[in-house]
Amino acid sequence: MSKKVSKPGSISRRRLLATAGAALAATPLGAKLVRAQQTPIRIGMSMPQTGGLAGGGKASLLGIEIWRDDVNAKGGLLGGRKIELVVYDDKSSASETPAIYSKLIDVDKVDLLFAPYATVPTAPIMPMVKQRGLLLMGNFSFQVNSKVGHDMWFNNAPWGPADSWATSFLDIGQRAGGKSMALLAADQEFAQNLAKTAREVAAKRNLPMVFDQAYPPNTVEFSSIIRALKAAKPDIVYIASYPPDSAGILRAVNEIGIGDNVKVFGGGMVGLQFGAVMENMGSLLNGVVNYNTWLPEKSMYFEGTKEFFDKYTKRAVEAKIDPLGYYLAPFGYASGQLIAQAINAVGSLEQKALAKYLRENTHKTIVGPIAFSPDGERKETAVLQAQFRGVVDKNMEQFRSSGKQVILFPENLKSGELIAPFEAARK
Amino acid sequence: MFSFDLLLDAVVIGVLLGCFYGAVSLGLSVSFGLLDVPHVAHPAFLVLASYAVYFLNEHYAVDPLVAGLLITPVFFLLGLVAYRLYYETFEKRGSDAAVRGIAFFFGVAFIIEVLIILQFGVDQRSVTADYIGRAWRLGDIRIPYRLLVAFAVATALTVLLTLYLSRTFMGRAIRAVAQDQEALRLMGANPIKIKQWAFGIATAVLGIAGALLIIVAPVDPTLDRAYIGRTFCVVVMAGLGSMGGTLVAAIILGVAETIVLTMFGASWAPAISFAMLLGVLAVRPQGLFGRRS
Amino acid sequence: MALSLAINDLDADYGAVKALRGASLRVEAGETVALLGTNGNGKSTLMKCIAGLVRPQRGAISLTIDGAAHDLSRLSTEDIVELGVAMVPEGRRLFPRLTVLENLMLGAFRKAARRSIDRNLAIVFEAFPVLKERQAQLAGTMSGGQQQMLAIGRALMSSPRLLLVDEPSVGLSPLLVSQTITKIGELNQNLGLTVLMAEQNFNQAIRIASRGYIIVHGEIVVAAASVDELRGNDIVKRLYLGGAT
Amino acid sequence: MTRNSIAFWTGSTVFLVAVFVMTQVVGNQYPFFAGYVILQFIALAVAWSILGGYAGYVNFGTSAFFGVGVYAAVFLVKAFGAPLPLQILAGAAIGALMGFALGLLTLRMQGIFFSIATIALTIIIETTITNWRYVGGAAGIQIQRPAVTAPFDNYVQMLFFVQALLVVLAVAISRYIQNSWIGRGLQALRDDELAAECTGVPTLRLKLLACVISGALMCAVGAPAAMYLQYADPASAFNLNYSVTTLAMSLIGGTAHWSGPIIGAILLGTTQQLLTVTISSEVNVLVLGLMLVLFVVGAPEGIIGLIRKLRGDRKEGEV
Repeated sequence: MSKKVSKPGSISRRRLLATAGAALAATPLGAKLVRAQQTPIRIGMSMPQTGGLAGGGKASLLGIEIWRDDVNAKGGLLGGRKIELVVYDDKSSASETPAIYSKLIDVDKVDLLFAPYATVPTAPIMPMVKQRGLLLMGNFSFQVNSKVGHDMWFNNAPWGPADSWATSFLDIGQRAGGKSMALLAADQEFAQNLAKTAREVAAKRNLPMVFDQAYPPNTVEFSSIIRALKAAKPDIVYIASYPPDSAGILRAVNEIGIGDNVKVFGGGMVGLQFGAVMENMGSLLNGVVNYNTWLPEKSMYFEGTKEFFDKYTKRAVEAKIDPLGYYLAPFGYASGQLIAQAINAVGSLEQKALAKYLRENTHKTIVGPIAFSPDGERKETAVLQAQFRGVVDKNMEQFRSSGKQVILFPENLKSGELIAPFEAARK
Repeated sequence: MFSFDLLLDAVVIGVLLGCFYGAVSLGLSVSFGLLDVPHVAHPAFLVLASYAVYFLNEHYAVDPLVAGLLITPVFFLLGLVAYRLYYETFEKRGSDAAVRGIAFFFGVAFIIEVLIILQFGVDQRSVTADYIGRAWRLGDIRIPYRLLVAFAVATALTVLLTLYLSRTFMGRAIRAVAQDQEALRLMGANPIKIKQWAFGIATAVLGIAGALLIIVAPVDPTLDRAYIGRTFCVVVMAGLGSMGGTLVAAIILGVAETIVLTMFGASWAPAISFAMLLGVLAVRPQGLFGRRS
Repeated sequence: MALSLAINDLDADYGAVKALRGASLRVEAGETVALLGTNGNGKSTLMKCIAGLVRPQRGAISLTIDGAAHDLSRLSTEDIVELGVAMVPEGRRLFPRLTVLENLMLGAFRKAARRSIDRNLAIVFEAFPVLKERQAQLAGTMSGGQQQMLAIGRALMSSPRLLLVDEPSVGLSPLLVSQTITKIGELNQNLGLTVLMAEQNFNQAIRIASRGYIIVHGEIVVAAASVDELRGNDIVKRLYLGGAT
Repeated sequence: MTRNSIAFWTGSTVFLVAVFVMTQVVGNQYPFFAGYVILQFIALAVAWSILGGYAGYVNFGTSAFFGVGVYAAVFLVKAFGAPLPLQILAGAAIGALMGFALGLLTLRMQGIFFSIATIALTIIIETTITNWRYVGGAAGIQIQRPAVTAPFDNYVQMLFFVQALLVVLAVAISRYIQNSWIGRGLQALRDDELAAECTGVPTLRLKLLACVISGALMCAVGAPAAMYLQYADPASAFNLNYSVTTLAMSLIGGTAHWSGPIIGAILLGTTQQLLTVTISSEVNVLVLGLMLVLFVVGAPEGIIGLIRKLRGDRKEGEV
């Protein structure tokens, strides 16, 4: 676990050195200043380590830590400055982050900020970083910048434009002959955001919405909801759910059945990306078309990807976190890569310059090339839609081989074709 | 869109779900209903039992229900210890036991939560068994076997507990202890020991209820918070300490929730149970099938 | 069956109030002894001391059974019950939400009593036929007189050797008081029970008592060897027979 | 004015002046962020104790009142762009109404039944807000702060000062209640409600009054949180942690005196802030659990009780 390293009285000196070091590092003289070289580059963040988002937060953090260790093993950045992470637990809550980020900025005086995993803890710090003019490397939050409009925000998640998610799923559904749609979404922020865009896209395409419901958090039993959904006889079923519910919904679908007219099922089910959940669900997953961010298909390997997962797999077991870590961890690593490339190119830690560089270039990462649009989201969506195939029960290792989740979208990463209808794909 | 089929389906599922709620509330019906212990850590013990069942299922491939039975002796002992601690620190000292007791059990719940996280991590866990993931076809209705298991276990537990409480010396003493401790003394029974035993029974029941919890749906370490409201709602609606009443109240809750979920709009469902609870409390503080004093 | 209860020089406090001061009393096997006194004079405290519900500050309560002496002032209520002492408490103290039968069964909680449930139940039902008819009724829904029957029946279920009855007349109509006292007398006669009865109704109590004590302000002021001696006592005349006010 | 009162008001004034000077002098923002949270919990704990401590009615609905305060502010900002003082006043008014309703609804409930009723109320209100799309529903809502007004040059500094004012207000009310007939009435009600009623204490009216005052204060304390976070979502605003933490603070400090909740809130609030930035993991929750258990077991009357005991012992020793 990362620890805060701050000695009393050393704060102002460190800051002084950091700025001086940054300015001098580019010059030959600066390179010789041993003390400046030894000052680490401090990156501050909060990360959910307890509460509902803890599972994701821990995996995400491990990705970032692996990046830190890689960089430090190679001698650091800016001519020998090591990376140091300052991490606090925000308990998955929005009310903790303002104080934590103020501590990071004003007391720890970190050089750079990363955002916590997910939307809720991130939302309250957006106005703050904008006001202070600080660069913030986002971590899988959804549309937190749309109202704030901060031009130094960069989201590492492959979301892209807000509606691209629903668009790609509905594309697949309509191509398979879908003419009506059902929407079931958790009554929580992320799922509701997805549901909203899905409704808009469906309306634009005149796709009739035959079922549209939100279900509350902590719903125990989904049988009756699935029965009602089934009765509406939709062709496309779009589900935006959270981990505990995703499992419940799939169980209920398996038990109650969903009807032969359903062409595709899934879309926005959070949880089916996590090893433990996938292992538990086993064969129930077959046929589901769901979003993902990274999968072990041939098209997904870039420079350093394999090496990253080798390290991750080893360390995840010790840390008791997701042994697969496809969903978040490589993107945590990519956040680091993005910032490292910017620092190397700019040659300092000057935030405006870093932001400018990040905005104007395409960056190579272990999750593929990344380019940002002006709002700090990806220029193009890289959210995968993939179909589960041939999954058996109680086997974590199967998910490491390709072909278990066939990528249907986007075109350039595609690794197979949709099997429809849903009931046929389940066999 | 109204359809009779859907309504029937909702009622059937609701009854079964209610039985599940009943099973996880029975222990509380003893500990809070009969013994007046404000046991807000009840759901935390429940989740702990689920994790114990998960452990046995995952590592030794024990059927979850069998695992539930296997852990009951351990949970019985745990209950004995927990009550002793509660008695020595609160009941013995007299006044204000309820207020501080609540705080105490909240603290215990937090500690259990953290211990589970430290041991098992934050991921959700589930178990495997033949009856999980399949359904029984009954005409047009399909009923998940999981819920049938819940139904069977809940019914069995209710009957067993009711028999135990009315047909055995210990059981009758447990019911009497809530009514008049000193009189019970005059029968030659030590009320403290009776209560301790009863708390042990209540906790032992949680072993099996914990198995049901993880059979019906996957669990995570903080799931207990979602069940504080539900279990207390059931027990209070039932009228304190009535096992049959607990099952009936739980079924009413289950049916109401399911009907709202399918027919009206799922997002209002959580308010249903609590609106019912508030109504019951405001009109009849002693519960629907309540004990009268 | 040899049994005797000897109380010597007992002091007991209720908080700041001295409830008993040097009280001494004896009960021998097969007797019915009345402990007489008006409200608040310490009758109940004395009874509770014997049952172990109140701990005396000083003095001894010695119960001798078949030659073995037990100091009740050091035993817990459970152990005292286990020795064969049963008490019918003031105000009956039934379990109102249990049925009649369940109340009776709780009376047989004591280990020695569990063996002879059937016999005891037969005795109770014979003595109080109304309880047999109303076995399944909740105790709390019965009338006062019936409740008093049940309270006595419950005590009998524990196969007692010594029966303590505390104020059986409280809250009952005169007719019911008379019936209840008669019943207690019958129990003594038919079953050979040793009875210590605390009562404020002098005339009713002495109908069945063989002798009695009078307690005033926590002190035993009269210890009479017979009922006649009690009747002739000055204090009794002053307190009970209209000579006082 | 008694000597005690003079001391109290002098202390309060010194406190407020110190807070104000701090906002003018200290440039580092973190003390204000962390301090705001601690002040918020002090005010909550003091407000909670009026009902929970003096009257002995354990309210688990702190988060309901807090959350309603937050959403009252959110609604006013979104609908009318209302300024901060109006948000707080409106919060207080709604909180008073809510407290009144809670009091009426739970008139006949005692002990843990009252507590259960407050949990139920919390969930009903949270569900309602979750279904209210105008204030963002389940998805939450981001709010923009207006420009800060002089003499403050930073909004959080102003919020810090405002929260300090609320603390003084809450403590003054709590202290007044303790020393007046209301406090004595509540005390009687707590010790034995039936006996109190028999001796002519207007128990129902007192209970309603305590509900109203406590509710109004808790809502008022919640209102500025909307501007502090610049974001609101039902799951965070109605978080059970507010209820448990407030209860824990009051019990740890001791409820017999108005200063108990303050001591408890400072102790626990500071510990939590420190833990957040030091250990930073599950241990944080563990510490709350352990502190709760240890204090209710080891020091049932809280820190106030411990202090009194120490003093009492010393006095006895002197005699």
